[in-house]
Amino acid sequence: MHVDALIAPLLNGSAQGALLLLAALGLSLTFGQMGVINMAHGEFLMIGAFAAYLVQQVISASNLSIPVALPVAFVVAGLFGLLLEVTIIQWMYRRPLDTLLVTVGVGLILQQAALHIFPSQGVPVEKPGWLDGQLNILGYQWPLRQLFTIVLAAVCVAALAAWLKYSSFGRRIRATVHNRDLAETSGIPTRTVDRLTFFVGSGLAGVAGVAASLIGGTNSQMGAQYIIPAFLVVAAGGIGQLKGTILAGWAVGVALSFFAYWTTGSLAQVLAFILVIVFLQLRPQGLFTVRTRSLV
Amino acid sequence: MLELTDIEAGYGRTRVLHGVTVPSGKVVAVLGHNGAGKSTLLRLAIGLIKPSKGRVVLDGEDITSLAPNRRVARGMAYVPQGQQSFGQLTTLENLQLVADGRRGGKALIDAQMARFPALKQFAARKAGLLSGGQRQQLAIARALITEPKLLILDEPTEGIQPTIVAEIEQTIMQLAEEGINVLLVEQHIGFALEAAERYVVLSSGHVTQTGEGGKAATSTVRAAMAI
Amino acid sequence: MTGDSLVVTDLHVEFSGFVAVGGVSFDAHAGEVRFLIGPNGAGKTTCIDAITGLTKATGSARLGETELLGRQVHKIVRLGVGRTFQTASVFDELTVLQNLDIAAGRHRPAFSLLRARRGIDPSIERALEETGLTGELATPAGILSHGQKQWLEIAMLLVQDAKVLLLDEPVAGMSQDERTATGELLQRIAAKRIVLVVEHDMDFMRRFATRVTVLHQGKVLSQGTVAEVQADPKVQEVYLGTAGAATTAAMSVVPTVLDGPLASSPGVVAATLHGEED
Amino acid sequence: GCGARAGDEAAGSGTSAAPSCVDTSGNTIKLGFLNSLTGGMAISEKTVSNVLHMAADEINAGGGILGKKIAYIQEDGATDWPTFAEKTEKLLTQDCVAAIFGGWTSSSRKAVKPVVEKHNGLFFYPVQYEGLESSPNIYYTGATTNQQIIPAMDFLASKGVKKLFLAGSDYVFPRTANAIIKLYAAKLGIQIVGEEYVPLDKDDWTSQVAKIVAAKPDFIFNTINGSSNVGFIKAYYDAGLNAKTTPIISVSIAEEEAPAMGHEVTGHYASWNYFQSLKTPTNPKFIESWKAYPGSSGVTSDPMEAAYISLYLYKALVEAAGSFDVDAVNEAAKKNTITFDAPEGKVTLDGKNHHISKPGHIGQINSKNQFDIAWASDGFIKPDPYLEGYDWFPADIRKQLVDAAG
Amino acid sequence: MTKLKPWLSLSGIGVFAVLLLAVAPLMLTDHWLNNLGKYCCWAIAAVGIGLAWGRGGMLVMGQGVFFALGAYAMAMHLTLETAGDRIPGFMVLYDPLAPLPVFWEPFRSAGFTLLAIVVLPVVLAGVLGYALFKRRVKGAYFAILSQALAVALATLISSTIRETGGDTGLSDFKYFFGFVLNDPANKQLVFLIAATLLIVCLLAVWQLYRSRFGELLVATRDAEERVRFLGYDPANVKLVAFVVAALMASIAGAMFVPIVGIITPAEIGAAASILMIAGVALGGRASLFGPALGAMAVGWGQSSLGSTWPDGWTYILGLLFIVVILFLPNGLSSLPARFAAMRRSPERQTVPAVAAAELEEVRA
Ligand SMILES: Nc1ncnc2c1ncn2[C@@H]1O[C@H](COP(=O)(O)OP(=O)(O)OP(=O)(O)O)[C@@H](O)[C@H]1O
Ligand SMILES: Nc1ncnc2c1ncn2[C@@H]1O[C@H](COP(=O)(O)OP(=O)(O)OP(=O)(O)O)[C@@H](O)[C@H]1O
Ligand SMILES: NC(N)=O
Ligand SMILES: [Mg+2]
Ligand SMILES: [Mg+2]
Repeated sequence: MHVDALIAPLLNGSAQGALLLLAALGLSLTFGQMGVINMAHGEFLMIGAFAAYLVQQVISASNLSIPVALPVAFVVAGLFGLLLEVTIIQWMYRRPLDTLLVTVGVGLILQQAALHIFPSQGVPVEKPGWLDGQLNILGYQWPLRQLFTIVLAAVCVAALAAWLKYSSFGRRIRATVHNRDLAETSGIPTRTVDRLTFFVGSGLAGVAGVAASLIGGTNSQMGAQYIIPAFLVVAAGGIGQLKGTILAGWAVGVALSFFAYWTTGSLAQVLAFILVIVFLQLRPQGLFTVRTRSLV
Repeated sequence: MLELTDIEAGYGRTRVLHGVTVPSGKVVAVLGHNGAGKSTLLRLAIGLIKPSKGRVVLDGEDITSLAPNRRVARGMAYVPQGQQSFGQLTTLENLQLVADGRRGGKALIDAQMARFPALKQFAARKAGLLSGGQRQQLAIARALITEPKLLILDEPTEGIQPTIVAEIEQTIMQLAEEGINVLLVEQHIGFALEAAERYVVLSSGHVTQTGEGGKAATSTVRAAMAI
Repeated sequence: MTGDSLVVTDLHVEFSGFVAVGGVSFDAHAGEVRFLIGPNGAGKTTCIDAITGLTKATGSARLGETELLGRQVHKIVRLGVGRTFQTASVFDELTVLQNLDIAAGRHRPAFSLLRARRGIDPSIERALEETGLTGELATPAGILSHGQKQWLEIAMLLVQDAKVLLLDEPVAGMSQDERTATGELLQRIAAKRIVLVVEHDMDFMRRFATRVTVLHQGKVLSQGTVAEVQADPKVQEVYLGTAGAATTAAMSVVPTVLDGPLASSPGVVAATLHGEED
Repeated sequence: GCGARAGDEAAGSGTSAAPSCVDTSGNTIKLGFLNSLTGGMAISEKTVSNVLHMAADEINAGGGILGKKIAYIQEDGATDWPTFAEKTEKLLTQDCVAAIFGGWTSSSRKAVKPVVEKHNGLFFYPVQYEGLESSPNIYYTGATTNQQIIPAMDFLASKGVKKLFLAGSDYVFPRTANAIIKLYAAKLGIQIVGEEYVPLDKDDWTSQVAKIVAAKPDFIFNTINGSSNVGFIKAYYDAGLNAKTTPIISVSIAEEEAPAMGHEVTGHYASWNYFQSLKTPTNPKFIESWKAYPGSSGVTSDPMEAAYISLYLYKALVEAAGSFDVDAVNEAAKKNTITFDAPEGKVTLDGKNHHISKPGHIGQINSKNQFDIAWASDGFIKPDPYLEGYDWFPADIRKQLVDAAG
Repeated sequence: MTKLKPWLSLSGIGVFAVLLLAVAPLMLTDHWLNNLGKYCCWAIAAVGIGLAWGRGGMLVMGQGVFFALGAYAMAMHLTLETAGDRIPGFMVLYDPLAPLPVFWEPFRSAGFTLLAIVVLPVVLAGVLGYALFKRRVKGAYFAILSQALAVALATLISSTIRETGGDTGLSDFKYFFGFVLNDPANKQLVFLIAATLLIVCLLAVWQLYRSRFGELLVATRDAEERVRFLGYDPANVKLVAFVVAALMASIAGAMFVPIVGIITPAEIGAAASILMIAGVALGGRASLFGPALGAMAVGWGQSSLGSTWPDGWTYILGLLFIVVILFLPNGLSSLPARFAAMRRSPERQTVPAVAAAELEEVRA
C-alpha cells in the first residue's frame, strides 16, 4: 500500500473529525452540561453558515469576510439560541427528554423558514484566497482548508476549556444543572447561567456553520446531516467530558475517512454509526465517566 | 429581621400553608410533625416557592417576589433538608462555587474545612461520593461561607454524628451571639428551644402555638405536639 | 421464619484506592434489633450497599448457608434481603397500594404479571395496618410526607416478606413520637426477622437497640450491648462525644417505657431523655 | 368481500381502473402539479413548480386548452416517494385532474408510475433521467440517456479523454447512468479509473476527492444531484484540482446551480439540451417572461425549460385529440406528429415511447456562470430510451428490462 | 395517573372498532379509506411507542428500524410474487447477470414472510434491548442510539441499491398473497386487516396497562434502580415493553406496504421515526388511545393540510411539536382530565415525578 493510502485518510479524517467536533462542541455544553437535547443545533449551524453568506454580501473580499464571519456567526447563532432558551427551553429544564421533541419542532420551522427566505438551491459561501493551496505531507497534497478547520476547532476547544476552567462559570453551569433549586439558593443566578451557556453553546454551532459552509452547500438542509453524528460524538465522549468529546470527534472523523477509503461513501456512514453504537454498548457512559452514588 | 406575614402557599393546587405568620427574632425555631409544612415554610423564606397570599419582609423591605439568588446576595443563606450538594462537583468545587467573587474566598473555605475535617480530607472527591453525613456537613459549610446575616436551616443535624451535632449546635449558638439571625427547623426540640428566642409550632399548615424560646418552653411545646 | 442469620466476615470495599470498609465482621439474628453506628463516613451505608449488591466487595456476607456477595442486586433481594435508603425512595406516580403490590410481586409467577390486580393481598393489608397507612391506600406516593414515605418503604419490605431488613437511618427527620412508633414497629418485626438499623439518633438507639456494632474508618471499633458500647472510651471519643457519655446513666430507664402503649404521651418520655442530653 | 385473485388475470388489472372522473363540462380544466416544496429536493423542485405556474398562466392568457382555462392544483411531494404516490392518487381520484406535471428524481417518478398506470392517468416528467423505461401513462420531456449521457461521452472521446472518473449520488439515476457510461466507455476505449457514490443528503466529498486525486483521471463525469454538488466542487478545488488539468462534465449543474457552488466553476462542462445562452427564436421570450415572473430566480435552466415544454406539449396533445381523455390523447400522440416550438428548438414527440426529440449540447461555464456552447449535436436527437440503436448495449439486458416493465 | 374504569376503555375500543371496521368502509372513498389504512399502520406503531415510551420511559426514536423489518419482509415477498420466476426488474438495472441475493430467496414463501414479520423484530429487539438494558443504557443515550440505528439502517438500505432497491425503494406490487392489489375490493380487505390489527394491538396494551406488569413498568420508568431492590430485574421489564413495541412497529410496516404500495428508506429513517413520536406526543404518550389517535391525526394532517397549504404544513407540524410538548406534556388526551380537574379543584394533585427521574437519566 502506498503511504497515501494511510496519510490521506488520516489527514482528511482529522479534518472531518475537527468539523464534527466543532458541531459537537456546542452540544457538549447545552447537552453535556445543561442536559438540553437540542435537535435544532443543526439549524443553528445552518444559521451560522447563512450569516457567513450575508457577511460576504457586505464584505465581498472573501479574504476578509471569513475572519469577520466567524464572530458574527457566533453572535447571530448565539442570539437565536438565546431566543430559544428564553421562549421555550427555560420552561423545560425539568423535562430534558421533552426538550428533544420541542427542538425537533423548532428545527423544522427554522429549516422551512430558511427555504422561504433564501434561494431554494442554496447560497454560495466562498473560501478565502489564503486557503487555496495544499501542504505537502509525506507526498500527500493536504488541502489548506482542512488545516484551517483543525486550527479553528483547536482554537474553539481551547477557548471553551479555558472559559470553563478559569472562570467560575464551568462550576456554575454544572451546579445549576445538577440541582437548580440548590444552585439558586446558593446564590447562583441560574437564569443568567442558563442563558449565557445556551448562548455560547449555540454560538459555537454558528462557528461550526461557517466551517461547514466551506465544505458543503449552504442551504436549508445542511444542518440535518450533522445533528445525529454530533450527538453520537458527545455521547461517545462521555456526557459533560470535553476531552472525551475531542477524542471521540477525532476518532469518528478518522474512522469515517478510512471506511470511505476502503468501502464507499454510503457504507462508511453506516460503518461509522455502527462503530459508535457498538462502542456505546460496551461503554455506555462514554470514554470518560463520572459516577455518583445517587440512586433513583 | 425576616418576617413572614399571613402566608398561604402550596404546590400546584395543593395548599400546604394556611395563614402562617412567623415573627422576627434572633433565632426562630419552627417545630412540627412530619408533613406539617416546615420545609415548605423555609423554602418560601428563601424564595423557592412564592406565596399565593402574604408577605415576606427582610429588614423592612418586601422581598416576596425576589428570586432566591438575590436573597442570598442580600445576606440570606439556606441549608435545605436532605443532605443536598452538587454531586458532580468535588467537595472543594462545592465550596468554591459559593466563595467565588467574595473577598478572602480562600480563607473562608479554609475556615470551614477546619470546622469540618472530613471536608478537608475529601476535598478532591466528588460530593456525590461522600457519605450522607459528610454531604450534610458540606451543605452547612457552603451556607456559612457566605457569611450570612440570616441563616435558614432545615434539620441541619439530620444524619450527622453526635460529636459534630454538638459542634453544629455550638456554632448556631455562637452565630446567634454574634448577631446573626437564624431560622431553624429542628426535631431536637430541646436544643431548638434552648437556642430559640421565639418559636412557632406548625400543625397541618396552621400555626398552633407561638412563644418565647428557652428551656421552660420545652414541656408546653411537647404537650402541644403530642396531641 | 427460619433461624438463618446474617453473618458478615472480613468485608472489604475499596473505591479506586480508598478503603471505605476494611475488614468488617458482624452478625445479626432474628429476635434482636441490631444497630450499626459510627461517625459520618465510617462505612455504614457502604456495608449495606455491599450486602445488597450495589457495591462490589470482597470477604463474605452469608445469609444462612448462602453467600450474598457477587450476586446481582435483584437476585439478592429474591433471597430475602430488603433495604431502605438514606433518602426515601418510593414510586411517586403510583399509589400506596400499587407500590406495595409491586413490592409483594416477587413471589408471583412471571405470567401472573399479565393479569390485573383483583382485591388487596392480605399481606398488604397487614402491612398497611402495621404502618398506619391504611387511610392513604389510594394516595400517590409522591405526595406523602417525608415520614409517611419512610413508613411506606418499611411496609414495602414487610410485604416483600424480607427475611433481612437493612434500614439506613429510618427515623431521620421524624419527630419524637414518630420515632417511638417506628421503633416499636421495628421491635415487633424483629421478633421473626433480622433487622439491622443504621442511625445517628442516640436516643433512638438507646431505646431500641439490643446489640450495637460501632464502625470507624471502615473498621469495627467496638461491639456489644448499648451499655457496653456507650461505656467504651474509644466510642465516646470518636463518635458520642461528651454529650453521649453523659446520658449513659439515663439509658437504663428506657426499656421499661417500651412496653407502654404508643399513646402514653411519648413526647414526655422523649423530653426526659432529651433534656438530659444538654 | 374478496376481489380478483392472481388467477383471474383474464379480468385484467387494466380494466380495474375506475372510469375517469375528470370533469370537462365547465370552462376550466383541472391539472395537478406535483413537486417537492419541502424536504431535501425542494432545493431543485421549487423552481420547476414555479415555471409550471408560469406556463399555466401563459396558456390561460392565450385562451386555455380547448378553450378551457387551466385550474391547477399544486401538491407537495415533500421529497418523499410514498407521498408522491399518495398525492398522485389523490390528484387522479379525488381532484380528478386531467394530467399531472412534476417530479424530479427518478425515484419520485418510479413511485408515481404504478399509480398513474393503475388509474390510467397522465404524468409529465421534466427532468433528464437514466432511460430504460417507458409507460403509456408517462410523457418524458427531459433527456433520456442517448440525448445527454451519450453525447457527453462522444464529446469526451472527441477531446481525447482516456481516463475517466465517475462521481455520483447514491441512487437510481447515477447508478444506472454510470452502468451505461461504463458500457459505452468500453466501446470508446475510455478507461474508468474510479467510481464513487455519496448519499444524496451528504455534502462531504473530501475522502472521495482524495481518491480522485490519486487516480489521476483526465476528466470527471459528474452525476451528482442536488446540493451535494457544492461539497464535491469545494473538495475538488481544496485538493488543488482545476478545470485545466482535470475538468468536470456534469449532467445536473445548470445555470441555477453554477453560481451556488461557492467557488467559480469557469471552464467546466455540462451536458444539457437547453442552455439559457441558446440562440433560438423562442428562447429570448422565455427568458424574459421568466425574469418577469414573480418568485423567479432570474436564470433559466434545462429542467425548467423541460417543465415549460411539458405543459405546452400537453396542450398540443389535447388539442390534437380534441379531448382530455387519456386514451384519446395517447391515440393522438401516435397518430399525429406533435411538435412544440420550445426554447431549445422545435421538439417533436415520439408517440410510441412518449419521449421527445432534443438537441444535444455541451456547454462550458464562463465567468458569468452562463454556458458557452462547446459542442452541439447534428440536429435533434431522436429519443431512444432502451438504447435500441446502440449495439454496445447488451440485447439480453434490454429484453429483461422490457420484460420486467411488462 | 387517572384510572378509568376498565369497561370504559373497553367500550371505547369497541366504538373505535365499529367506526373503523363498519362505518369507515361505508363512508369513505377508496382513496381516503386507503389513507385511513395508512394512518392505521402508523397508529399501530404508535401504540407500541406509547407502551415503550409513555409507560416504560424509553424514548424509542428508532422505531423505523422495526417498521423496516416488517415492511421490507413484506415488500420483498410482494416483489417476488409480482416478478414470478424472473429477477425483480430493478435488480436487472444495476447488474443484470447476478442472481437473486440469497437473503431474498426465503421470502418467496408466504409462510416464511409472515413468520419473519413476527420473529425478526422480536429477535432483533430482544438482542438489542438485552444488550442495552443490561448495560443500563437509558435516557438520552438510549434515544440517540436508537435514532442513530434508524439512520444507519436507512443509509445502509440506500447504499445497497441492487439488493434492496436503495433510495428508490420497493414498489409496483401487483399481488398480495394471491390477491390482485389493484382490485378495490381487495384493497378494502387489506384495510380491514390493518384496522383489525390496530384493534388487536389496542386490546393487547389495554390488558398490559391494567395488569400488574403495567404498574411495574411505570415503576421502572420512574425509579429503575429502586425496582431492583424489590427483586425485579428492570432490564427484563423494559425488554418486554421494548419487544412488544418492536413487534407492533413491524406489523405496522408490513401492512404499510400493501396499503401504500411502496416502501423506501425515507419511511424508516430519522425523520419518519420522529414523526411517529410526534403523533404519540400529540395524542398523549401514556394514555391508551392517545398514541393511536395522535398518530392518525398527524397522518391526516400531513395528507390534508399538506395539500391545502403545502409549504405551510411544515410550520404547523413544527408548532404542533412545540405547543403540545410545552403546554400539554401529556398530549391532547389529557385535556378532558385537565378540565375535569379544574372544575373539581381537588385537594391534592399528583406531583410531576417523571421529571426528576428523567433528569437523572439524562445525566446518568
Ligand atoms: N413538591 C410537592 N408537591 C406536592 N406536595 C408537596 C410537595 N412537597 C411537599 N408536599 C406536601 O406538603 C406538605 C408539607 O411538606 P413539608 O415538606 O413542608 O413538611 P415538613 O414539615 O418539612 O415535614 P418533614 O418533617 O417530614 O420534613 C406534605 O403534606 C407534603 O406531602
Ligand atoms: N463510590 C465511592 N467512591 C469513593 N468513595 C466512596 C464511594 N462511596 C463511599 N465512599 C466513601 O466511603 C466512605 C464511607 O461512606 P458511607 O456512605 O458508607 O458512610 P456512612 O458510614 O454511611 O456515613 P454517614 O453516617 O454519613 O451516612 C466515605 O468517606 C465516602 O466518601
Ligand atoms: N432523473 C434524475 N436526475 O434523478
Ligand atoms: Mg421538612
Ligand atoms: Mg450513610
